Amino acid sequence: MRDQDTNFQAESPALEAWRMFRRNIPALIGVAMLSLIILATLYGSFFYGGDPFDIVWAPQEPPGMTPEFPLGTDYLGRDLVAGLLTGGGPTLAVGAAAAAITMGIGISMGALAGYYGGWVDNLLMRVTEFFQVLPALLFAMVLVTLFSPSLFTIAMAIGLVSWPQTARLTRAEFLKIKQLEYVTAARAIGARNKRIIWKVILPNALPPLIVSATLTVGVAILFEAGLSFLGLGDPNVMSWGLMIGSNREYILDAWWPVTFPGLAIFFTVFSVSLIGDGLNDAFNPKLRER
Amino acid sequence: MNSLLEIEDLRVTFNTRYGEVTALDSVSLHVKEGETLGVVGESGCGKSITALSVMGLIPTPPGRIAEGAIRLNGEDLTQASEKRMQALRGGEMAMIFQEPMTSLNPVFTVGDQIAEAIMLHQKVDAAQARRDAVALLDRVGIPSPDVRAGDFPHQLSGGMRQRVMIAMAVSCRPKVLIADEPTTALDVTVQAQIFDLLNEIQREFGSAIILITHDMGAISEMADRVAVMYAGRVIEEARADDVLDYPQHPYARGLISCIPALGKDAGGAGDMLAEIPGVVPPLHKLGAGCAFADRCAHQAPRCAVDKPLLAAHGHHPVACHGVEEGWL
Amino acid sequence: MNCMSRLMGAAAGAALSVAFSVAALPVFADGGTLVLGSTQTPRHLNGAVQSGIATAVPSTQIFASLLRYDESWQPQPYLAKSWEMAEDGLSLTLQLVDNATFHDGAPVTSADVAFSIETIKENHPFKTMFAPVSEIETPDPHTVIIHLSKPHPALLLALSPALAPVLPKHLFDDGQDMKSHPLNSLPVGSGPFMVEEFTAGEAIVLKRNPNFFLEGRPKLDEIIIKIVPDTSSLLIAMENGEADIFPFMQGSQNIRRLQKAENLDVTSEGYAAVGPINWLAFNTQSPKLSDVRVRQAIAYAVDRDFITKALHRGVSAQQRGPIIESSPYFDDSIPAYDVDLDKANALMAEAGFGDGMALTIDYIPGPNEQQLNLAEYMKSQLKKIGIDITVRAAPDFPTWAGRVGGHDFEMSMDIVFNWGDPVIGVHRSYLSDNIRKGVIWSNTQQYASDKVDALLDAAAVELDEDKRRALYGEFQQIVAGDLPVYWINALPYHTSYDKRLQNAPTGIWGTMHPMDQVSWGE
Amino acid sequence: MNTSFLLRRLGYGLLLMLGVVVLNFLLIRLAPGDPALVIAGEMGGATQEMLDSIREEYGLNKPVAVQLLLYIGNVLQGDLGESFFFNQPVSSLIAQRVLPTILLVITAQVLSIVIGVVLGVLAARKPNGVMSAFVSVFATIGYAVPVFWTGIMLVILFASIFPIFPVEGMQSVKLRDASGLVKALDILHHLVLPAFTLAVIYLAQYARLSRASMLEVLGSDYIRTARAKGASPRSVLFKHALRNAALPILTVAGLQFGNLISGALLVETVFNWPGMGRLAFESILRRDYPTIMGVLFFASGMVVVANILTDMSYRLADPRLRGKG
Repeated sequence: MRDQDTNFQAESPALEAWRMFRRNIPALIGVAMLSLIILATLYGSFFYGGDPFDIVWAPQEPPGMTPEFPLGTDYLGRDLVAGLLTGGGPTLAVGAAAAAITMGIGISMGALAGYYGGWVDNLLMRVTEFFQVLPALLFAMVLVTLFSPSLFTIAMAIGLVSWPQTARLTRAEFLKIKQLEYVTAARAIGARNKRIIWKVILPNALPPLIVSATLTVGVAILFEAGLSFLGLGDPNVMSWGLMIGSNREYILDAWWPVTFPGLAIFFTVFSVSLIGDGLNDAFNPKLRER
Repeated sequence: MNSLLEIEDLRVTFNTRYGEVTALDSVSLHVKEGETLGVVGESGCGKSITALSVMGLIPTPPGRIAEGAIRLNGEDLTQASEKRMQALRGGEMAMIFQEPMTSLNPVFTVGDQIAEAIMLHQKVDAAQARRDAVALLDRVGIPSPDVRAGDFPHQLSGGMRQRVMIAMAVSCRPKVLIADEPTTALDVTVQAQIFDLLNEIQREFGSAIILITHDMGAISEMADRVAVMYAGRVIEEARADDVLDYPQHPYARGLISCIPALGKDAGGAGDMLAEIPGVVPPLHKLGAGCAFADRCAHQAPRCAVDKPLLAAHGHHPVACHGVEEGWL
Repeated sequence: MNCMSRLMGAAAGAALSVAFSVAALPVFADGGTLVLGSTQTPRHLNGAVQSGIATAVPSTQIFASLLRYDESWQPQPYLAKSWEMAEDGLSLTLQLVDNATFHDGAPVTSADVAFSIETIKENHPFKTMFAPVSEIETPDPHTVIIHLSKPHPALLLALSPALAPVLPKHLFDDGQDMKSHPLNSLPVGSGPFMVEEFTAGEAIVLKRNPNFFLEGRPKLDEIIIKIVPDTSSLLIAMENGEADIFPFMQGSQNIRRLQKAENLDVTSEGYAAVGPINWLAFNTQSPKLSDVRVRQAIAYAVDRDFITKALHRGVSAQQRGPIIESSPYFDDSIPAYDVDLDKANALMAEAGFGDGMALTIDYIPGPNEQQLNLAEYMKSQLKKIGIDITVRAAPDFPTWAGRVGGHDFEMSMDIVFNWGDPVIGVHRSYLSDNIRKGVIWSNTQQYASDKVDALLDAAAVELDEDKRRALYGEFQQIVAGDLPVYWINALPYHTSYDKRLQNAPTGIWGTMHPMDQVSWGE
Repeated sequence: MNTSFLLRRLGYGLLLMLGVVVLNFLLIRLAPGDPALVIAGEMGGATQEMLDSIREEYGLNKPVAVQLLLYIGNVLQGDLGESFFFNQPVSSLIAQRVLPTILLVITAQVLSIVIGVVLGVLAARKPNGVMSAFVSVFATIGYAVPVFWTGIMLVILFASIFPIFPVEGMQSVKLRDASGLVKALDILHHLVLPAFTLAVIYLAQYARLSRASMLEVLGSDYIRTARAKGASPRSVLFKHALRNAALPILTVAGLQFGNLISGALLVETVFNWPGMGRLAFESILRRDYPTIMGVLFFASGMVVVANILTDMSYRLADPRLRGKG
């Protein structure tokens, strides 16, 4: 049980968490995998040149047949390796941006609701529940259709439909923390509400929010893939979802153009959730001991 | 009269990330029919582990009984099958837990929970078990028991819940009743009522009671004999009056001096710590010497290297070099 | 896939479900059910007020029409047992059969025919079909005289089942808007099959019309049109015998895949009248494309041969002009624009775009192999003549139609059907008076040429076949020079059907024709 | 269960639905382009008279506030408008699609909860055992696989390579006249792949959740009490522990319902399941706004109902909540 004092020394729990995290082998595997994926998507195209939209070879060349195109080509004869390397960037960017939007809206709503309580809480929670009632993917599809698909609208749409859970989590944390002594103490020395919310309570509510943010990135990537699969992706930007969506029609003849981006998405989300689990364990050592 | 329950040289170990640690070492205790044995000590001294060992409820793994025997009516429980233990638990021996708030299942009515205990050990139908449960609730002093039987635990006060626990524990007239800090979570007035109830039950059923507590006041009120435990060992054992009046071990002396004057608040852990400096050492850090040595005001060089054994010196058995050698 | 695994699969399947083994039972001879798989969803079933193949397939089973066509483009009696065009070409007199009734028992009369043609003239998007019709005379219940304001050689083809269904006046003529008439979803006609059930977007169940006026027809008890939007699933359904016929199939992979299936036949017959052309449309009013040299440069850069052979795997045929190459009106002496990058670059430089230019290209979402893939190909290929292409995706058909119909585009891939006679399906794309903003498949290129207007107007009323062909020949030469669109290929429409099927629908209208002679063989 | 709670909950649900109606309306207003043009385009032409008549018919020529009130009034009467595409009212389109979706979603929900909880309980029995490790890994994998991808792989495997399962929707058209039992078997046969695909992700989550929940419950005092009174391990696990561990599972199951409908949208598309999800997807491709909004409305309604049912069953399962407001 951490006692009240440690909350004032922010490094101590963070260091403790880091120590726990460092010992968590699956989480470290996750970090390694994700770093590899990010590095590959950031720098891969420097070593492996070529526009992923270029038609470079016969369509649907199976993997392993031609040395220049180790993973084969898609239905147009575009290089899958180039597509995977370039397509990761937008996919990860949409995932991260959507997660950032989700966290931004969710934390703001949850913090205000949890801190002020009363009618503010009531109102914001009704809004939250309202958004939870709308089936997320359907709502996102409608939004993307209305505002035409681009990386920006897709990230916005995903963020707009995903924030309620974050809001609830933030609110719960705020409700818990605002009763603690050091918050009262801060209030007693005359800190303003704004300061108490952002500088006193939020830093202490961060651990579960960080875990949630990590997992949200994974969900957002899956979300983007789902939208692309339905043909609602941005067609001018190569992304893993677009690769799956545009090759899906030919799946019976060529499994590889769908399978490789599918695996790429899987490994990304898998590594992200390993990290999320690791963080969760690190922040809640009690749970881990069980 | 022979002992009903006999614990002999019990050693219990736990696998932890620090390796295997010994939670109980060379613990020997016995209790006779109709007798109340008090087991006292600070948190972590091994009282509860002892009780759970008797009930066969040590979480295995990581825990295990490494050595020794626990004999109930001569039957060694450490060798008994799980099936046999199930039959004994709640039947021949029963246990009352510390936290009445959390020890009852929140999703079943108290009547059902008592009736379940009855049906597990007696060949009666549900209706009969239900009637018996109501009778038991009445017996433990719950008003309008037939209505209360339909209540869920959250609808009862703490004292009521502990009465329910007691009713459940005594439902099958156990020969051995283990009460693990049965009153810690309760108000002082309620505490007294619960002790009265336990005494009545003992008189009526002739059960042996093992009362586990850190509250010397409770010991003085209830116990016939007392075993003082520290860091997994019994360090002093005797008739209650003897221990209370002439504590030998420095730790026991510390404990006794915590007993509040009559009419004052019953001693809590906080008071005790004020009297005995330091805390119980973690089990994995126990050295070769006396576990109490670091906190002992009378520590001698030998205490750090040589573990004292429980042996009769003077009044009654005690494990202390100082007492043994007479310089204390 | 090897035989063994397929066998094992089949065995496991049979063991798994009673239902499966029942489904696998073969059906023989007269009667029986035909399951037609379609990837297209009809809005409703009334072809009188809705164009397109999705509606035409069920509509031609439900409604009879005045004439039907054989494999060699010759009109045959249907509801009309005889017909006669006046010498001056200004009236057509038709005699109706006596025994035709609607599914509700009411007789088919000349009043129904007149009502239907007026309805179509009023509501059908193909305005040219009956535009010259000035009056319809019904001297007796079985005689119809169609009066024309000018000669209209395309009239006979326009009386095909796919274009001119005969509606029951007594049910439809109740003052409601025909386009949204509730009966459109569960119509009553006089055709070989009656609607039993229409689940929007799911299935259309058609039952045999026992009182069909043609003796001994139809052969089948039931046609079920099953809508399966996902082509892969439909292919699997065909291979597994869950569906029996799959018309309008166009993906090269799909065609090649079903060609390999032992239980299926695959044919490209049955689409002569449709005349589906896949083309690259230019917005001739956009500043960059108003110069014909730029359009010609693009034409010289695009390699039809590569497209049909490599991208379409040889299943589609090249298309050089506005009239489908299989039509008797096609003129094969028009310029072909064989690929010539030097010439293309020279033309670009001549037009003042030697340093390159940027263009956008749109495409119809859906038939990717014909549309998106070619747009992507353009992006890759036109880079070679300094054109930087941005592919503009439309998330859905209406968005695309809104852009192209609203003239908000530079280039677009497009698919336009000839619909039998050039008057119906060709004129609309080139006549300057058909530049109608907001209407898709009008002259969205905004191409205007007095010469072409005059030629087409003349061809529309020319009754002499040879002269008509000559007029169309000249028209083709001019537009092939002006290039308001660059024609690429004919859609590789194929029909796949169960080998046991007799008289499979392979006429000029394919499945958009009454399937009253189709039956299951022994 | 007190009725005032139920009434309040229902009233609140209705309020939420009203919100959905307003949102729907606003979204249609936000749609770029003139709805009348879209409708006219679908009908095959856009003359001025036609546009006018469409505006008249769909009330597009009235002030926005009036349109909103009209729309709300219509929805209250069960009229969700006319589909832009099909020549049918949206309500009848949805009516044709509701049952398949409910069948799919409920089957997947039941499958995932039952299998998930069994896996989770087995794993919780030995927190460090093989089963436990399997559940953890499986849960992470199940969470990370895109559901449509699983679906596609299953189609390739079990419909194409080994043609064991059909892909043509919910039932075999050739069996539409078959008797009840054959028909039921046929539907079951069609249901296997989609239900399993949809269940996989949630199954993994339930397994993980019930493992955690069971571990927490198994460490609680009342479980010790149950053992102390001699209850058998089975009774401890399934009677005493599961009843308590079920509470968080129930909460998540309720919250999960909206996600399940989202998942159903993808699964229905992959397997041609004739449900609301596919209707929504295809309507989006056709810009058939009234139908899209109708489905959004109806799906939200299903989530609201599911939430109310969850709340009610939660109160039944947890006596501590009974009688509270």
